Amino acid sequence: MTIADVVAVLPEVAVTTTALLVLLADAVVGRRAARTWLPVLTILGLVVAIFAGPRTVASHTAFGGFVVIDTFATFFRILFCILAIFATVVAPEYLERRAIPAAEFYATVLFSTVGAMTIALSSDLITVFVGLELMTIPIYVLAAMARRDRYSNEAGLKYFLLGAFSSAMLLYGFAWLYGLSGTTTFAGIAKAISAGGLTNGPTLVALALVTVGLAFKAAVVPFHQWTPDAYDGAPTPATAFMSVAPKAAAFAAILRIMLGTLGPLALDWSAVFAVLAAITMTGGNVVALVQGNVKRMLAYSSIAHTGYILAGVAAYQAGTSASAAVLFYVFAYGVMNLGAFACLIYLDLEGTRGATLDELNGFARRQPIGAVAFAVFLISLTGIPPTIGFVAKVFILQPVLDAGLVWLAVVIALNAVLAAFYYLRVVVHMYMYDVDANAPRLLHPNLLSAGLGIAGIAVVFLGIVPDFLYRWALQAAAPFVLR
Amino acid sequence: MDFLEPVFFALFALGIIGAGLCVVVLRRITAQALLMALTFACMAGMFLLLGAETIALFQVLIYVGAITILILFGVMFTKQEERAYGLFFQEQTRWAAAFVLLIGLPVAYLALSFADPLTPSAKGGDLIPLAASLFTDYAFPFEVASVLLLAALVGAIVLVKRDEQ
Amino acid sequence: MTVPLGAFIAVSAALFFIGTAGVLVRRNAVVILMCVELMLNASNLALVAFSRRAGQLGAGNPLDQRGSVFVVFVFVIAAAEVAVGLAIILASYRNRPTVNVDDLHEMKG
Amino acid sequence: MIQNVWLIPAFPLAAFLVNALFGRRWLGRWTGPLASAAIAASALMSIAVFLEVRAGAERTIVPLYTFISVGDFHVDVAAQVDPLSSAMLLVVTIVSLLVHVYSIGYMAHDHGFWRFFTWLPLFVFAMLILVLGDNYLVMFVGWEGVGVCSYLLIGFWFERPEPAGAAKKAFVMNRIGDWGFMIGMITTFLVFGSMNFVDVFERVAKDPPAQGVLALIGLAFFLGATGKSAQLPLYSWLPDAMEGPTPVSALIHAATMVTAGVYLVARSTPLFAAAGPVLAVVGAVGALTAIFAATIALVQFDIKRVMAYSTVSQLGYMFLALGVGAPIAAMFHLITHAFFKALLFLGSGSVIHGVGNVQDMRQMGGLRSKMPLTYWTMVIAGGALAALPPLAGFWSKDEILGSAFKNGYPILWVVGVFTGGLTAFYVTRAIWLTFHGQPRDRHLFEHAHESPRVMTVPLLALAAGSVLVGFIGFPPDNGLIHAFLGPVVESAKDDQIRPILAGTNWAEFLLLAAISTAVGIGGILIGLSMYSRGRPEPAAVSRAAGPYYDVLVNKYYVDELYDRRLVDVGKAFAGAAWAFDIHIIDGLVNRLGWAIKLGGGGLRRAQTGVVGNYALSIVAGLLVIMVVYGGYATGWLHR
Amino acid sequence: MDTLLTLLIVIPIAGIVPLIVFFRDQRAVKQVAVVTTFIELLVSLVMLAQFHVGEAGFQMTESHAWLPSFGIRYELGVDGISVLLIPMTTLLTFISVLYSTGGAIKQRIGEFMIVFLLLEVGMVGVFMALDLFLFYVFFELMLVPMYLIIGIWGGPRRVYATLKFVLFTLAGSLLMLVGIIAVYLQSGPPGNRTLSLPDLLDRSGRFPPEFQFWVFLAFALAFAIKMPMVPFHTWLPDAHVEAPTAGSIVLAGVLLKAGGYGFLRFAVPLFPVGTQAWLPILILLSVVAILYGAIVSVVQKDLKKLVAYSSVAHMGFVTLGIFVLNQQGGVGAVLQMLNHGFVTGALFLFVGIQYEKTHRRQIADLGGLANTWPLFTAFFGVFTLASLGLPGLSGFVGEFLVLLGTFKFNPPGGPGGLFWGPLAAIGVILAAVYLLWMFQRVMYGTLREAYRALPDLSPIEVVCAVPLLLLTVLLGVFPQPAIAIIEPSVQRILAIAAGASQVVLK
Repeated sequence: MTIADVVAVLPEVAVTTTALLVLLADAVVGRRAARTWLPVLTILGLVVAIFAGPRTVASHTAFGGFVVIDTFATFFRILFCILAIFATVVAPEYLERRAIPAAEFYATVLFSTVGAMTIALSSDLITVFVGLELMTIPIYVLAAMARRDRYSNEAGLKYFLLGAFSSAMLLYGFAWLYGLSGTTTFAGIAKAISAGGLTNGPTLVALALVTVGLAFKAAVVPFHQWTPDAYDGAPTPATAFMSVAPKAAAFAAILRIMLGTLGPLALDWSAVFAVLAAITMTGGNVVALVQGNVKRMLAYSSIAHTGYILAGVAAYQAGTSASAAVLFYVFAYGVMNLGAFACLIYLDLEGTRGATLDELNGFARRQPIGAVAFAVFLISLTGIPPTIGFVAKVFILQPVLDAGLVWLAVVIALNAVLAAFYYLRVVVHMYMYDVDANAPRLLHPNLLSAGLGIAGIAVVFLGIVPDFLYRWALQAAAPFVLR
Repeated sequence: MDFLEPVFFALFALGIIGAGLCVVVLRRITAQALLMALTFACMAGMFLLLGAETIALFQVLIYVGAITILILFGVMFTKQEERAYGLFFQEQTRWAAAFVLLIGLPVAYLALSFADPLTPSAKGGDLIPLAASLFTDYAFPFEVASVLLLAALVGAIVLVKRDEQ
Repeated sequence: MTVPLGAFIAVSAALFFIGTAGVLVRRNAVVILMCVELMLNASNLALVAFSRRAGQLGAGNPLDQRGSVFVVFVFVIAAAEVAVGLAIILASYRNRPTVNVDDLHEMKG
Repeated sequence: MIQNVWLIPAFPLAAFLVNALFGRRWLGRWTGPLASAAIAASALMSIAVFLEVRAGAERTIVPLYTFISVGDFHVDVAAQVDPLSSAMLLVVTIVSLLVHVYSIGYMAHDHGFWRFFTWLPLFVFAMLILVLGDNYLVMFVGWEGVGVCSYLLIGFWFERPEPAGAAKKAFVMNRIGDWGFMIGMITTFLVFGSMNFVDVFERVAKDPPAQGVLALIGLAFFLGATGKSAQLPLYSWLPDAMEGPTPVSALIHAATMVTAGVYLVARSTPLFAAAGPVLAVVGAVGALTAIFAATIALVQFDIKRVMAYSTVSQLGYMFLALGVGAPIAAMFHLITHAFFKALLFLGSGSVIHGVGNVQDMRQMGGLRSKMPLTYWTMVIAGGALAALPPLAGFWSKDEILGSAFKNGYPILWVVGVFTGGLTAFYVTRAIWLTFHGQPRDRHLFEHAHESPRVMTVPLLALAAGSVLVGFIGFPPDNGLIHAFLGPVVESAKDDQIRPILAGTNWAEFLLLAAISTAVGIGGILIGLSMYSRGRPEPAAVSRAAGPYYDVLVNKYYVDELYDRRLVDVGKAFAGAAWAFDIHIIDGLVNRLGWAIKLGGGGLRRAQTGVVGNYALSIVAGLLVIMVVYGGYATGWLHR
Repeated sequence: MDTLLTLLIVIPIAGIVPLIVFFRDQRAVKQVAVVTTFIELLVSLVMLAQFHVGEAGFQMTESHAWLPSFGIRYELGVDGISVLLIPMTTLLTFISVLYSTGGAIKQRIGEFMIVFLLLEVGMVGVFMALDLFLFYVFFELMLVPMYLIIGIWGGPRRVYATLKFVLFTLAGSLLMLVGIIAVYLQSGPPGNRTLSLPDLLDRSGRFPPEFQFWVFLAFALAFAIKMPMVPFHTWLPDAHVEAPTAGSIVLAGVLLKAGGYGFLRFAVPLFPVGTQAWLPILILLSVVAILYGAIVSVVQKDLKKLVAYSSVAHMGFVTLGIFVLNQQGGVGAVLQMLNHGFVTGALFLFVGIQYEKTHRRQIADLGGLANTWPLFTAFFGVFTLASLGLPGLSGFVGEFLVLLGTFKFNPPGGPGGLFWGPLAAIGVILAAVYLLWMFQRVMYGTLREAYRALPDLSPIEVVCAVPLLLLTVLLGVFPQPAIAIIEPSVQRILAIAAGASQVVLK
C-alpha cells in the first residue's frame, strides 16, 4: 500500500471519513446543532469526495491491480456522490418528524455509497462482492430504519432475507467462476472463459447463477418482487436513495461482470437479457398501471426502468454506445426517480405513507413548487422532451436498434405509452382534480424544495443540453467495447 | 493417512448433508440451530481435508462460535411457534422441492465434472500466505470489509437500541 | 489425495440447494437466515476446493490465495449479515411479535 | 367598354360590401336604392357591352388575374365576352334591376330590409361571374356563389323553420349537382389540359377525344345542370324554395339562377355535340321534367308553387331544346321566360303583398277589381307562358317545338305540345282563381289593395318585355337572336346541332305553330270552362281522377321518397357509422386498456407479499434461465 | 437577420419570464401574454416578408451543433410550406390568447398563459426544425402543454379526454422515435451519422426498400394519429369537446397540421419507396376519412363534436392530396392545411363564444341565435360556408386542387384517380349536409327566451375573428400568391422523392 494507492481511493476514504465524522459529531454536538449541521457535513464530505477523484481520462490501477481507476469508475463515483447528496438534501425534515436517528441515517447512506463506489472501481470478484455487500447491507438497515413503523420493519426484513438469499446465489456463481478459471480477476476469468464458451457445463451454471444474482440486485422481473414491498415500506427518503443508488450500482456490476468478465458469453446472455428486459419493462409498467398508491406505483415504475436499462445492456453488440446509453440512463434515472420519490415527502410530512392518488388531489395548489418539480420528474420518467428522461430513452433505443433488436425497440416504445398513462395520471391528480379550498398548504422545508427545484431544473437542462453528459458517458463506457 | 481421506470425506459429507437437511426439515428451532453448528463443524473438517487449516480455524471461530451464538440469541429473543399456513399459496413445499431438484441434480451432476484429482497437500499450512496476501494484495477489499463491519455495527445498533425518551 | 475435486463440489452443491430449499419452505425468519448461512457455507466449500485446485495448477502454495481470501471475506460478510439480519428481525419483532415471515404480508399487490 | 367588363359585376359587389358593412347601423332603408343604383349601372354597362358585341366584337377574353396556377394547371380569372354571355348579361342585369326596384316596395316593411339588399346584389355579382367566366372553374365559382345566395335568400325568414329547411335542401341538392359539375370540370382538364372554353372547344373541334370520355364529361356537367336548373331528379328543391321572399323567387328561381344549367349546356354546346348520346339524354330528361312538373302544377293551390312547378316545366323545355340540338331556341326561351316568369312571380308577389301574405289561391278570388294593374300584367305574362301569339313565349316555345319536330324527335314534340296544353290550363286556372270569380275570403278581399308604384312600374316594364322580347326571334329561325347567337353553335361541327339559320320555312312554321297554339287555346278553354262555368266541376274532376289526383296533389310523393326514405336511410346509416365509431373503433381501444388493466390486476395478485413466494419465483426464474442457457449450449434453442 | 427563426422560438420563452414574475397579477399576466404573442406574430410576418418567393429550398437556415457526439444538430429553416404555416400558428396563438383574456379562462390564468406560450414554442418549432431529432422534440413539446390545457381548463370529462389524447399521440410518436433512430443508424457509418434533413435527403438513396417500408410505417403511424386519419381519430372528438376554446383552436388549427406537415416534410421525401408501398392503403384511408368523417358528423348532437368530426373529413383531403404525389395534390394539401387552420380554428372560436354565452353545446338546445346575434351569425356563416368548400372562400381552393390531383393520380395497378376522385368529391356534398344542417338548427328557427338578452360579439371577439375572416376570403379569392410560395417547395419534395426512389430501386 503506497501513497499512490491511497490517493487512488481518496473519494472512498473521504466518504468513509465523513460517515465517521457524522457519527462522531452526533455524539458531540447538541440536538439542534446536529439537525442543522449533520446534513451540511454529509454534503460537504460528498462534495469533497467528488473533487477528490481524478479528473483525467487515463485509467490506472492501484492496490496491486485490485482497484481500477478508469473513466467508468469516475463516472459512477461522481454519480453515487450526487445521488447521496440528493438523498441527504431531501431527508432532514422527514427524519425529524418520524424520529429516525439522523446521524445514523446519513452515515448509513454514506456507507452504502462507499460500497457502491467500490463496485464501480473493482476489478475482481472479491472486491466486487465485498462492495456489493457493503452497498446492500446498509440499505437493509435504511429500509428498516423507521423502527416503530411496521411497514418499515416488513420492508427491511423482506429485503434482507431475499437480498441475502440472492447474494448467496451470486456468491455461489462467483465460486464456480473461480473454479472454472482459477482466478478471480475479471481479466483472467474472461481469458479463461473465451477458451471454453458456454458448452462447458459448469460455465453454464456459473453464468446462470451470476445472471440471477445480478438480476435480483437490479430488480429484473421475475426477480423483482422484493422491490415494491421494500420501496413501499421504507421511509421515503430511504426509498428515494435505495431506488436509485443500488440500481445504479447493480448496473455498474452488471457492466463490469457481464461485459467485462463474461463478455465471451455475451451472445448467450444478451439474448436472455433482451427477453428479460422486455418482460421487466412490461411487467413493471402493467402492474404500476393498477396501483393506487403513488409510492408503490413509482416502485413498479422503477422496475420498468430497469427493463429499459437492461435493454441497453442486451444491445452490447452496438459497442460503446450501448454501454454509454446504460450509463446515461442510469444517471438520468437516478436524478429523476430520486426526485420523484422525494416529492412524496411533502405529503409524508403530513403523515401519509406514500400518498395515494386521491391524496395528491390539489397538490398543485397546496405545494406549487413541489408539484412543478414532481410533474417535471414524471414527464421525464415518461420520456417526453425536453427532459433528460427523453434523451436517455433515445440513447437506449439507438444501440438497441443498432444491435438489430427491432422488436425490443418497439416494445420499449409501446411500454413508454403504458408508462405515460400512469405517470400522467399523477399529474392529473395534482393539477386537474381539486381538493376543497380549506385544505392547508403543505409544509415547505427549504432544503427539500431547493433540492427538488435544482434537480428539476437539471432534468430539463440536461434534456436540452445533454451532450457533455453523453460524451462523458461515452468516455466512461470506453472500457467496455465488445464487438 | 491418504486412505483415510475418503472415509473422512464421506463422514464430513454425510454430516454436512445430513445436518443441513435436518436444519431444513426439523421443527425445533434450537435443534435446528445446533445442527447448523454441526454442519459448520463438518465444513471445518472439509477445509482441513483440503489443507486449509487456517480457514478451518476461522470456520470454527466465526461460524461455529460467533454466528451460531448470535443466532441462538436471536432465537432466545423471539418467541417461536409454528402455525398452520394461513393462505393456500404459502404452502409451496412441493413446488420448491420440484424446482430445487430440477436445478440441484443437474448442478450436482455438473459438479462432478470437475474430475481433476487433487494432489496431496503440501505441509506448512496456509496461514502465512493467507495473511500475507490479505494484508498486501487484498488490502483494499480488506479495508472495505472493515467498513462493512462498521456499517453493520452501526446498522445493528440503530435498529435495536431502545428509543431515547 | 484420492477424493476428487468433483466430490467436494458436489457436496457443496448439495448443501447449497439444501439451503435454497430451506429458504423456500421455511417460514421462520431465523431459520431462513440459517439456511442462507448454509448456502454461504456451501460457497465457502466450493471456494476452498477450487482454490486447492487452482493452487496446484500454479506453483508454490497448495492453496491459491484468491479462493481462501475470498472465503475470509465471506466470513466477514456472513457475520455482518447475521448481525444486521437479527437486528432487523428483532426490530420487527418488537412491533409485531412474530418471526413468521408469512405474517408479514401487509404490503402486497 | 369590353375591356372594362369587370365593372359589371364590380358594381353589385361594391353594393354588397357597402351594405354589408354599413347597412345595419347606418344605411338602413338606403340600402335598397343603393343596390338598385348599382345594378342599374351594371345594366347600363351591359347594354353598352351588348351593343359593342353586336357591332362585331365576336369574342373577347378579358383576363383579370391568375386565379390558380399549379404545375400544368392554370386558370385565370377572366371574362369571356361573346354573344352568349353578353345576351345573358343583358337579361340578368335588366331583370335584376327590375326586381331590385320592385323589392324596395315589397320588402319595405321587413326588418331584414338591409340584409335583403345585401344579399341580393351579392347574388347578382355571383350570377354575373357565372355568366362572364371564360373557363369552367370561374363559372363554377359563380355557380356555387349563386347557390349560396339562393340559400341565404330562401332562408331569409330564418326564424320560421320552413324557410330554413328549404334553404338547406336547395343547397344540398344543388351540391349533388355540383358534384357532377366538379367531376365534369376536372375530367375536362384531364382530357384537354385546360378548363378554358376556348381551348376545350378548339380541341373538340380539331382533335376530339374518344366519345366515351366526352359522354362522361357531358353527363357529369348535365348532372350539374339538373341540380341548378331543377330537372329530374334534382328538382324538388325549387318548389320548396318558394319559402323565400317573392322577389327572390322571381329573380333567382325563375329568371336567372335556375337557367344557369341551360347556360352551361348551351355554353358547352360543342362539347355536348361531340359527346354522342348525351344530348338525347338531355332532351329526354327535359321533356320528362316538363310534363312531370306541369302535371303537378295542375292541382296546386299555392300560387307560388304553381309558378315554381311551371318554372321547372319551362326549364324542361329549354333542356328539351338543347337536347334536340337547338341551343339558340333554348337561349331564346331562356330570355323570354326570364321576362314573363319574373313577371308572373312579381305579379304573384304583388297579390300576396296586396292581400297580406296569403298565398293560397283558395282564399283569393275576384281581386281583379282591387288590383287591376297587377291583373293585366299577369294576364299578359300568363298568355306568354301559355304561348299565345304574339306574346314572347309563343315565339320561343314554338321554336323549341319546331326544332324538336324538324330535328327528328317526334315523341319529344308530342310531349312538348301536350305539356303546352297543360301549361295553358294551369296558368288559366291560377289567374282565374286569383282574380276572377267571387272573393272567397271577404276579409282578405276587403283589405286587398294595389301595390305601390315602385312595384307596379317594374311589372309594367316586364310586361312590355313579355310582349316585345319575342320579336328578337322574328322571323322564326332567322331573327335577330339567331344571327346574334349563331357563332356560339357554329363551332360545333356536328350533325346533331343544326344552327337554324337556313331561313324561315313559313309553311312549316305556321303548321306547327297552329297545332301547338290550338292545343294551348284548348287548355285555356278547358280551364275557363272548369273554373268560370263549373263545367266540368273541378271537384268532380278531382274525385273522378281519384288516386291519380292524389298522386298529383302529393307531387308524385317525391318529397316523401326523398325526405322520409332517403334522408331517413342516410341518417340511420350515419347513426350506424357513429355507433361503429364509438363501440368498435373506440371500443377496441378502451377494451385494450381494460385488458391491460386486467393483466396488471392478475400480475398484481402474484405479488402476494409473502417472502417465500418471492424466493420461489427467483428459483423458478433461475430454473428457466438455466434451461435457456442449456438450450443455447446444446443447440436446441436458437439465440 | 440570420437568427430570425431562433428568435421565433425565443420570444415565447422570453415571455414566460415576466409571466412568472407577475404571476399573481391577472391584468399583467394577460397583457404580457397578449403582447408576447403579438410580437411573435409580427416577427413571423417579418419572416414571411423576407422569404424569397419562388425558391424551393430552405431559407433562413440556421445550423449549430447541438449533440455533436450523436451527430444531432440544431437546424432550422423554412421553405414554401412552413413559411406559411408558421404565421398561421402565430396568428392562431395570438387569437387564442387574446380570446382567453376575455374571460373564457376563469382560473389559474397565469399558469394558462405560461403553458400556452410553451405550446407556441413547440408549434412554431415543429414547422421550422430541419433535424429529425429537433423535430421530434418540438413535436412532443406540443404534447404536454396541450395535455395540461385540456386537463386543467377543460370540460367535465377532461381527464379522460386528455389522457386519451396523450396516449394516442404518444403511441404514434414513440414508434416514430424508433423510426427516427433507425434512420439515424442507416444514415451512415458510425461517426458520420446524421439526422439533419438536408443531409438525409442526399443520402436517402441509401435506404433499402424493406427499411423504407417499415420506417415509413413508423412515421406514418405518428402522423396519422396526429392528423388524425381514420381509424386513429377517436381521440379527437373527445379532446375537442373537453378542451377550452383556445385549446380547441390551436389543437385543430395547428396541432393537426403537424401530422400533414410531417408527412410532406419527412415521410414522403425520405422514404419514397415506403410511400409507394403504403400508398394504396393511405389513399384508401384518406378517402374513408373524408366520407366517414362527414357521415359521422351528420349525426352529431354536440356542436364541438360535429366540428371535430368535420376536421377528420377535412384532414382526409390533406392526406389525399399528399399521397396522390403530384403537384396539384401537394399544393392543395398545403392550402387545405392553411384553410383548415383558419376556418376550423374560427369555427371552434365561435362555438366557444357561443358556449360562453349560452352554456349549451347540444345542438338540440340551441336554435334561432341568428335573431339576436347578427354579427355572430355573419361571421359564423362565412366560416361555415368556407368549411364546406364554397368557391371564393379558402376552403375551396385546397379541396379543388386536391381533387384535381386525385383525378390525375394514376397508379400502376389498383384503382386510380377516376375511382377515388368522385368518391372523395362526395365528401363535398356531405360537408354541405352536416354543416348547413348544423347552421340551420343552431342559428335558424325560433329563439329561446333564455337567449334573447345575450349580447352579440364583444369587441375583443370581433378583433379575434376579423383577421381570420379576411384571410379566409383572401385565400379564396387570391390563392395564387400563396400557391406561388408553396409550389416550388412541393415540387422539390416530389422531385426528391421521385429521384430517390429511382436510386433505391436501381
